[in-house]
Order: sequence, then structure tokens, then C-alpha cells
Amino acid sequence: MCAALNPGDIFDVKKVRRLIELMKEHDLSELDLKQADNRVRIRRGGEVVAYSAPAAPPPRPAAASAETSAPQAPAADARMLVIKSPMVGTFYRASGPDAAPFVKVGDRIAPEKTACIIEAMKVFNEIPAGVSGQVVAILVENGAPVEFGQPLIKVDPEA
Amino acid sequence: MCAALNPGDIFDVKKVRRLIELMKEHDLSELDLKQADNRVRIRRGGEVVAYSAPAAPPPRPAAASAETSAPQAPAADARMLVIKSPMVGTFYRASGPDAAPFVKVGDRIAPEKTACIIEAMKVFNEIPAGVSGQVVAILVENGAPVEFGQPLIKVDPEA
Amino acid sequence: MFKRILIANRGEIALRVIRACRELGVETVAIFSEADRDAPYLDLADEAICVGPARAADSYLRIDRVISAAEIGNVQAIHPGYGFLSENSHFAEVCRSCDIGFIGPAPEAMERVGDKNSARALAREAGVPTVPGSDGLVASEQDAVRIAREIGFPVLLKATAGGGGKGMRVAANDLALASAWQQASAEAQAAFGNPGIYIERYVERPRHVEIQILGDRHGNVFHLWERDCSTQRRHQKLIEESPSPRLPAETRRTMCDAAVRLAKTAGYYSAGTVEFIVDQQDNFYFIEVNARIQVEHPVSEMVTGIDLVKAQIRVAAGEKLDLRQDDIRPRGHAIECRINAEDPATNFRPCPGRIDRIIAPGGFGVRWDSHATTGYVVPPHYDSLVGKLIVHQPTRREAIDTMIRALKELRVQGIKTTVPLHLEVLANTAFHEAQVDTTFVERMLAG
Amino acid sequence: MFKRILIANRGEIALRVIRACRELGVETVAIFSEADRDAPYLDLADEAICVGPARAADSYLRIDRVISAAEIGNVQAIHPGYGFLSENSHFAEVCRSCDIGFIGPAPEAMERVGDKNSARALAREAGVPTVPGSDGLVASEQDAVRIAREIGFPVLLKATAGGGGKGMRVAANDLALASAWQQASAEAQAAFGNPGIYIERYVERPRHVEIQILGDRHGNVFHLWERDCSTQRRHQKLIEESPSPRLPAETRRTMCDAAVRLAKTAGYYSAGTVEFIVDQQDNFYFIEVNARIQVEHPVSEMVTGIDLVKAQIRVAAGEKLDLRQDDIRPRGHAIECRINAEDPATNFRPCPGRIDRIIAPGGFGVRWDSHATTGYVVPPHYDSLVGKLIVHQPTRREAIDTMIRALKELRVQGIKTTVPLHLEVLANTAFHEAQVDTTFVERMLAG
Repeated sequence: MCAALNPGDIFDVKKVRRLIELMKEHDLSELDLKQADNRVRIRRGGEVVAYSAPAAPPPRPAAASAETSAPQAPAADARMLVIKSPMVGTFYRASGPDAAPFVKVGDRIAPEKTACIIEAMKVFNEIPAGVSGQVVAILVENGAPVEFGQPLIKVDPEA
Repeated sequence: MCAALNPGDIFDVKKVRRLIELMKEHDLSELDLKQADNRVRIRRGGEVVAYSAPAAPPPRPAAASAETSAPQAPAADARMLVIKSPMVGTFYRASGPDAAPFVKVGDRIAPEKTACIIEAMKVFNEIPAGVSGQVVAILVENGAPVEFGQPLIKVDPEA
Repeated sequence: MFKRILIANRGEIALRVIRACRELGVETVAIFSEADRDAPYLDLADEAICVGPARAADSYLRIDRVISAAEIGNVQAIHPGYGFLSENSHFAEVCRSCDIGFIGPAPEAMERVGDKNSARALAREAGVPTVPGSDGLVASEQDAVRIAREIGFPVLLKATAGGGGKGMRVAANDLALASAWQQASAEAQAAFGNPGIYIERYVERPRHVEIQILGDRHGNVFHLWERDCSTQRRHQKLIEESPSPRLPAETRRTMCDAAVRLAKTAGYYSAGTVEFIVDQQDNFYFIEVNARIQVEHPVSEMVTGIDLVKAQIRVAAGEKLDLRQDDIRPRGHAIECRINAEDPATNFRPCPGRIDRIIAPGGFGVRWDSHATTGYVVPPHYDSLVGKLIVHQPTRREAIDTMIRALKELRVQGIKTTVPLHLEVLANTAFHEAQVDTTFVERMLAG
Repeated sequence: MFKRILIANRGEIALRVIRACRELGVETVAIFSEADRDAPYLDLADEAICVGPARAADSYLRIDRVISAAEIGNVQAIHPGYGFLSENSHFAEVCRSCDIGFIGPAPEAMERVGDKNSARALAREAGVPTVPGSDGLVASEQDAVRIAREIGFPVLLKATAGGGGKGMRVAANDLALASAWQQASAEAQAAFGNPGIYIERYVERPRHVEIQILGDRHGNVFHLWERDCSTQRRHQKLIEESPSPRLPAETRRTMCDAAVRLAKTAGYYSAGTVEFIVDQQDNFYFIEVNARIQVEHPVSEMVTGIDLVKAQIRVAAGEKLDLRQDDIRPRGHAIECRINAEDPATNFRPCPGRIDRIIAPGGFGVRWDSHATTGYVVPPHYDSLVGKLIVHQPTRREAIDTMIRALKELRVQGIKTTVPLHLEVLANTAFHEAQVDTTFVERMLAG
């Protein structure tokens, strides 16, 4: 399959965005792309947006107003929660160079648990997790600068 | 299948864009390309756009009366021939103000028959019809300026 | 020169600063809110950092976030642009305390000129004429009546913290003054959290003429002549030009000297603007100082050939301005039209949205300063400026003709803009004859 | 002034003329071939007339069709642009006989300067130095050898009807001359239908410096100073600038005076260019006159502030130029880069096609002259120029920095352009030091 829309990239937002822009530009109400087990179908006006990929349940044979169940696709990834940075600053996993990290992959966390520190203007802000679940990934290196809204930690709420 | 849409590239946005532009340019309401198990279907106005490729389930007969066969409408118009101006100048239907027009609607003409005069730089150029058939319309007023390639006279070759 | 600076702003002025930096070989860190994430000018910066959500109060106006971005962006200085934090002396002070350069005047000078009251005192100290009025805030309605009788009706009530026409009222007699006092105080409290009001004589149908100044940290202050910004609608500038078309040469010279004197008295450096009103008899009165680069700075750049933003950056880096006042000679006539995303048909309601297609004008004498490109979405959260069209020609008449030509060439599809309003003004005989004061546009639209 | 004129050209120069006309209040009739039917600049003309199919020989070069279009378009004059019919004195004569104004010099003057031989005679008459060479065409190979020995090797063989480097050969000795003679004659015959050849001394590594002149029909001829066009590739100009960076002031003045003298001797009016080569010792020699507006005219416009195309139209309408030579003072430094649809990676093969997206640069000191917009298709039938990027700054160094900034801002997606080549030249130390002659680019590309 072409580089422009690799099936592995079927959820690539940029590509989908381009498709939607294309539709808006030309005032199309529906677009349906299929190949092998991949399919992208977008409808405007009625505003149903659906994507499906191999792992997903077979999409219903079209037109129906039904397809509401939205991104069902990477079932595992879809349920993941992400702790995002509430401010611009520097990300620290621990309270000091010798301290243990607040959280590690595999840890179970609760909303009030400190997930990390963001240092901004010499102030060390403890960032609460805000969610419950199991830590599945730390997305930023210790000591790295982070911007507002940047994903920091991935949490599986069902694990 | 056409070069513009290689089946392997069925999700290529650029290709889709070109198809849509093609449709707009030619004011098509529906486009349906199939080869083997690949399929691209786009409709404008009625607003269904669909593409399908090998493994996909057969698309439903679609959201509407849709899948009808293309623009059948101006079947008559399609066979019409048009005599175009070979130069820039002024269009005259007759050799002089008091002379009879070279051709009138309803006349039968042959290729060597003079269809009109185009005056350019004080030279009166007799324009041969170049086609056979029955004159169905004179598209330009006597004495009007015409540009290169401008349609002058419509001829029905089958009448 | 700085190696790397942060631009604490958005839109066309952020792009303007990026351009200046690229020409100077200075790296740039842009900040953006979530609403500006896809703005194409961000690609021209060396780094771009999201500082918060769309609301300016949570992003561009948050000093802590801007400073944090400066720290993680590892910059030596911050250019504040206009609006947002540009005239916030506290922000300038925080920069100083964090050892980050502020590309603008010193906080002390900014404070001295920032408050209208202390600015008036400064003008008096520098021997610059001000509109007759109360020496400072007026304590009560009774005082207001007494002062108004002294300086003579009609009088103007102004909020000390105001701007953009908010908290302003005109009163023609005692009775009108009473209600105007109530309204102005309430409005000032609501809009600025500061009910302080002062009074001055109301100048009827004034022209708005401002002097561009530019100073360095070695005691040099120059003027780049004047801009006439009388073509306004509801105190919002629409069209600015230089030179001011009806200003007598002697008045022009006197005003420019006054502006330089005032800036020197305030210890002002960097770019700044000293605003005056000019009455029908060509008397001029100091109004305020804008302690920042202004939207309309390009008209001064066109007639003088001096890049004001590059000069600001050089001054902030400690460089001495390589200028002589006598060499700063205006050449020709420049006009700027502000192209706003507003719908003239619905009383200039902001009209944000996607620009489906934009074709910028070009050719001789045309400058286009805009961050908008085909596909750009004008967000609803900020001001509606989508671009500035500037023309430069030997004469005012030719500048008007080029502006009309360029406005008609400009295509902005998908949103409504102020282009039709500009074309109406530029076709107006009174505008051609430069019979323009700050009430001109509203009179034109009314009749 | 004319009420309505026809523009017998296409692309950016057609747009340039339309812009000038719109500013002057002159209506325009554009002509176009079928290949240019959808070109967006046609919308800016008051009328557009198709004159033939894509091939220029059947459309833009057909005198009868252009004149017919002028007649049905009811115009008073024709602007020929550059290329196509612009230097065809027969066309100018036809215009005259049809009582249609020709916006350019008189046919007699055009003829005098158009043929290289008569132009050399003209230069001698006006006391303007020419490269030592044959007085007129060389009859035979034997004569060529004799003359070459007289003026000294190396020598240059040139087609009398030539241009753009075609029909030119260098010979360093008798033997080389023999084969060069054969090749040049054959090439001249093939390219121009005229095998006439003349010989002159070959100037090694010359600079190309040309003087812009502007005259009216009342006997006034002015110069607008010089342009340096030494940055060429295969005799195609890439970058032009003004002033010429290494020219001694005295040489500049002498060249400008010589150009004016030559134009006056020829009875020349309208815009024109007198081309010189300047050797390593700053001796200058007249080469030829371009009897039309040139591609690179904007650099002279930027430094002098004079709109050359508007001036051409005014002159053709009989107006007297409202200029004084002493007032035409160059200000700052201007550079133009020609942005061609060519692929530097495949030896600059023309690269026509659809422009998927174009973002024009803007801001201080930047001018963009281009007919290309997003979605525009560069047709394969004509030259590959898609736009001219012109910058103007106080100094050459600043102009280079602004040009680099603007080139990096320019986005042309969908086709390849010469932007990377320009960036390479502008980053080159020899270019910074103005160590540029007409062999510079090829030496740079070679290694």
C-alpha cells in the first residue's frame, strides 16, 4: 500500500484531517475508502466519522446512521488515559536526583498520587495523577522541557 | 484502470483530489471506477463518495437511487459539431450589408461551403464550414467581435 | 547580538519579529496557545512552545508561563510585540529579575509613561503641551463640575486606566456632566477594575497625529516623523499614513522635537510612539505614549527606510543606533490599511473562520504583512487583524491609487473583511482632500 | 492619457502592466493563448481575448492576430512587455500604420539599436567605447582570421541576430577559430535564420553592467543608474542588483553619461537599457541596447522610487517626464532573484506543472512580482519564470540577509524552482565580497 496512507497509519490524524479538509473544500457529504481489511469512511452533515481496521469488528455495510461507536479501533490504546502537562516547564520524575521516581511503569496510581514534578520559574510543582490505573509508559525523559498540554504518562484504567 | 488511480494507491489523497477536481471541471455527478476487486466511487450533489478495494464487502447499492448510469441527459448535444473561429476578428454572416447570409438555421452545409466571414485587419476572410450537416444555431451576432477558438455555428451532422 | 529570543505574541506581529530575527541571524522561540497550534508562521520559528489553552488570560497573558517558556527555550531576551504583555511593566521587571532581556523600554520609563496621570506630569516637565484639564484624578462629581467650568465646556471624561475608547464620555454642560460622571466611573470600574477618572477639554473633530520615536541605551533618541491615524472607526484605527497630509511644516517639526524631548525626559529607549491630537487650528496636545512597537509601524518604515523591529532588537542588545537625525528624511508617502476579519454588512462584527483561499497583492510599492495563508483559520479568541496592506509611492495621490489597486487584487475567500470599507474611504473626496479627522469615518458611514 | 490599452504579452510582465494601468486609471485588454486561458491575472484585465493556440508562433508572436485583438478590443495603444514582439520594429511600424500607439521607442530608433552592427556604429558616433572588433559582418573564415590577428586573441564570434548566448563562440587561436566559425554560423542560421557573424575581442571574466534609461518624446533622456547582472548561468541572468557593488563612482558616472548620450543620438525614448561589459580593470565597453522594459527593471525602481512601466505609458501618451536628473538619486541597495520553474537537480531542466500551493514572502523591504497562485499551472510552452523576488534595504549586506530570509519563506509546492540555487549563491563568500563576474555561477557549480 502507498506511503500516503499506510494501513498501520490508518488512524494518522493528519491524513484524516486532510481527507476531511478535502471533503469540506468540495462540500462532499460522504467519503468511503476500503482496501483489504482497511476502511476509512467519513460522512459530513450527518456528522458520522468512523474508521476501522483489521482488529476491529466488521463495519456495518454502510450508510446507516448507526456507525456511532466511533474510534473502536486500537481497542487497547483507545481506553488509555494520558496525564498531560498543565504548564510549561521542566519535567522531573522524582523530588531530587537521589530520590525514587514518583511513578514507574507497572505502578498502580490513584488521582491524588503525585505523578511527577514540573519546574517552572524555579518553582517545583507537584502534578497529581488525576486518574486511576496502571502506569504503562513514561512519555518524557527526566529533565526534559515540556510544553502545555504535552502528554507525560500513559495510564491503563482497566488493568 | 487509469494511470491517475493505481489500485495500490487507492487511499492516496492527491489522487482523490484530482478525481474530484476532474469531476468538478466536467461537472460530473458521479464517478465509479472498478478494476478487479478495487473500486472508487464518488458522487457530487447527491453527495456519496465511496471507494472499495479487494477484501472489502460489496458496497451496498448505496444511499439512494444513486448508482444510475452517468449523465445521459444531453445525448443530442453530444453529437453536435461546432464551427470555431480560427482567428481574432469581427464576425459577419454575409458578404455585405445587403447580401444574404452565407448560412441560416436549417440550411444543410458541406465542408467547403463558406460559413461566415471574419474580418481582421481590414481583410475579410471567408471561413469554410469544414463539416457537413444541418445548421442548428448561429452562436454569434452579426458584427460582433470574436476571439480565437470561439464557437460560431452549431451543426448537427446526423440531421 | 542575542543568539536566541522568545516572541511573546502571536499572529502578524509574531511573524514580523520572526522575519526581523531571521535577517539578523537571531534564533527564535515562538509561543502559542492551543488555538494557534496550526498557525503556519510557527514553522518559521526555530522552536515553538505551547503555553496554554486558547483563552489569552490562560496563555499569552500568563507571565509565569511565558517566563517558563523562555527558560526551557533557553533564550536571552523576549520581544513582547504589541498588546498582551507588551506594556506591562511588571512583566518587564520579571524579565529583568530572571536575567532575561526585555525588548522594549526600561520598566521605570514604561511606568512613567504608562499611567495617563504621570504621563501628563511628564509632558509638563518636558514642556510639551497637554489638553487643559484636571491635574490628576478627580475625586468627586462636585470637583468635576468645578474643574469643567474652569477649563470650559465641552469636556471629556477619561478613565485613567482606559484605552480604546472605553470609559470615555463627553459632556457639554453641568447636567450632562453629572450622568457622564456616573457612566464613565462605572464603565472604568467594570472594564479596568479602576474607577479613576480625569477631565480635560474636549477637542472637537481632532486629528490623531503620532510621532514615532526610537532611542538607544546610550542616550540617543531620534524621531521618525509622524503618522496620521485620523481615519478611525469607534476609536479603532483603520488607515494610517505618513506624512500627515495637512500638517504645516513648522507644526510637524515642533511636534517631533516635543516627542523627542518627552522621551528623553522619561529616560525612554527602544521604539515608542508619542500620540497627539491636533485641533482645527493646528494646535497640538499630547495625549499618551505607546511604550511598544505599534500595529502601524510599517508606514514609518516605508518613508524612512528604517526597520523598526530590527532596531528594537539591536537596542535591547545594547547596540548604539547608527543614525543621525538629519539623515532620517521621509521619502514619498506611505499608507497602511488594516485588513480585519470583520463583516461591514453586520456592523463590523468579527468574522473568524477558515480562509479558503488568499491571494496577496504584489508589485511596485506594495508591502503585505500577514500571517494568513490559504487554509488558515482565523481563531475567534483574539483580535481580528488578518493582515496589513502597506503602499509606498512618491505622492499621496499615487499612494491612494496603488492602495486601491492592491485592495482590489487582494482576495480573501471564506471570511468577510474590511476591504470594502477601505475602498469606500479611499474613493471618498474628503479623504482625497485630506479633510479627515477622527469623526470622518463615522460621518461617512452615517451619510 | 490613454483610455484603454492592449497588453501583448503574458505571465508576470502582463500582470505588471495591468497593475500599472489600474493605478493610472487606464483600462486593459489582455490577450492570451489557449494554454493561458485559466491564468488568474487575466481576471484583473478589463477584457481578455484569446488570440490562438499554445504555440507562441501561432498566438503571441502573430502580428495580425495581436492587431486584430487591438481592433476588436478598441484600444489606443499596445504595451509589448518583453520578449515576443517587444523588439520587433516591424510590429511597431504596423501599430503606427494602424494608428495604434506603441508603448516603446519609435521603430526607427528600435531599428538603429536593434542590429548589433548598426548599434556599434551608433556607439562610435556617440563616443561610447565598444569592444575592439570587426567593423560589421565578417564575410569569410579568411577575413575572420585576419581580423582576429589584428585585434588579438582570444576573440568572440557573435551572431548579429543573436541573443541569450546562442550563436556565440570563443576562439583562442587560428585553429580554434576555424571550427568556431563553422559552428557559430550554423547555429546562427538555425536559431535566427541569419548566419551573419561578427568578431570582437573576448573580454575574460567580465562583469555585466547595464544602465537603465528613460526618455520622453520631448527630447529628455534620463538615466536611472546601473544594474549589475553578472550573476548568470549560461548567459541567463539569475540575480540582478543595483548599485553595482564594485564599480568606482567615476566609472559609474561616465557609463551613465555614455548611455544617455547614446540614447539621445539614436533619438530613443521610452524605457531602455544600455548594456556594457566591464573588465577586471574597470574599463567598460558597450555591448547592446535592449529596446524594451526588462525583466530586472524592478531593482532600478526600488532604488530610484520611479515606476518605469507607468513612465513608459505616460511617455507613449505624449507626456513630458516630470523628472530632473539630479533628483534621481539611488537609495539603498536592491536585489532581484528570478524564480524559475527549473529543477537544479537535473541541470535546470524546465519543470512546468501545477503549483499545489504557493506562499509568497512579505514584510519589510520585500516585493514579489508573480502571476503564480495556488493552483496555477505553469505551461510548458513559454519561459520558465514564475516570479521575481525583489528586496530593498539600506545596504547590500542587509539586502542579502533579507533575500535569504524571503527565499526561505517562499513556498512553491508541486514544481521545482531555482530557489536552492539562489540560496547557494547568496551563501557564497565570493558573492558577499562582490567578487562576481559572468563566469561566477558556473565556477561555483563546478566546484
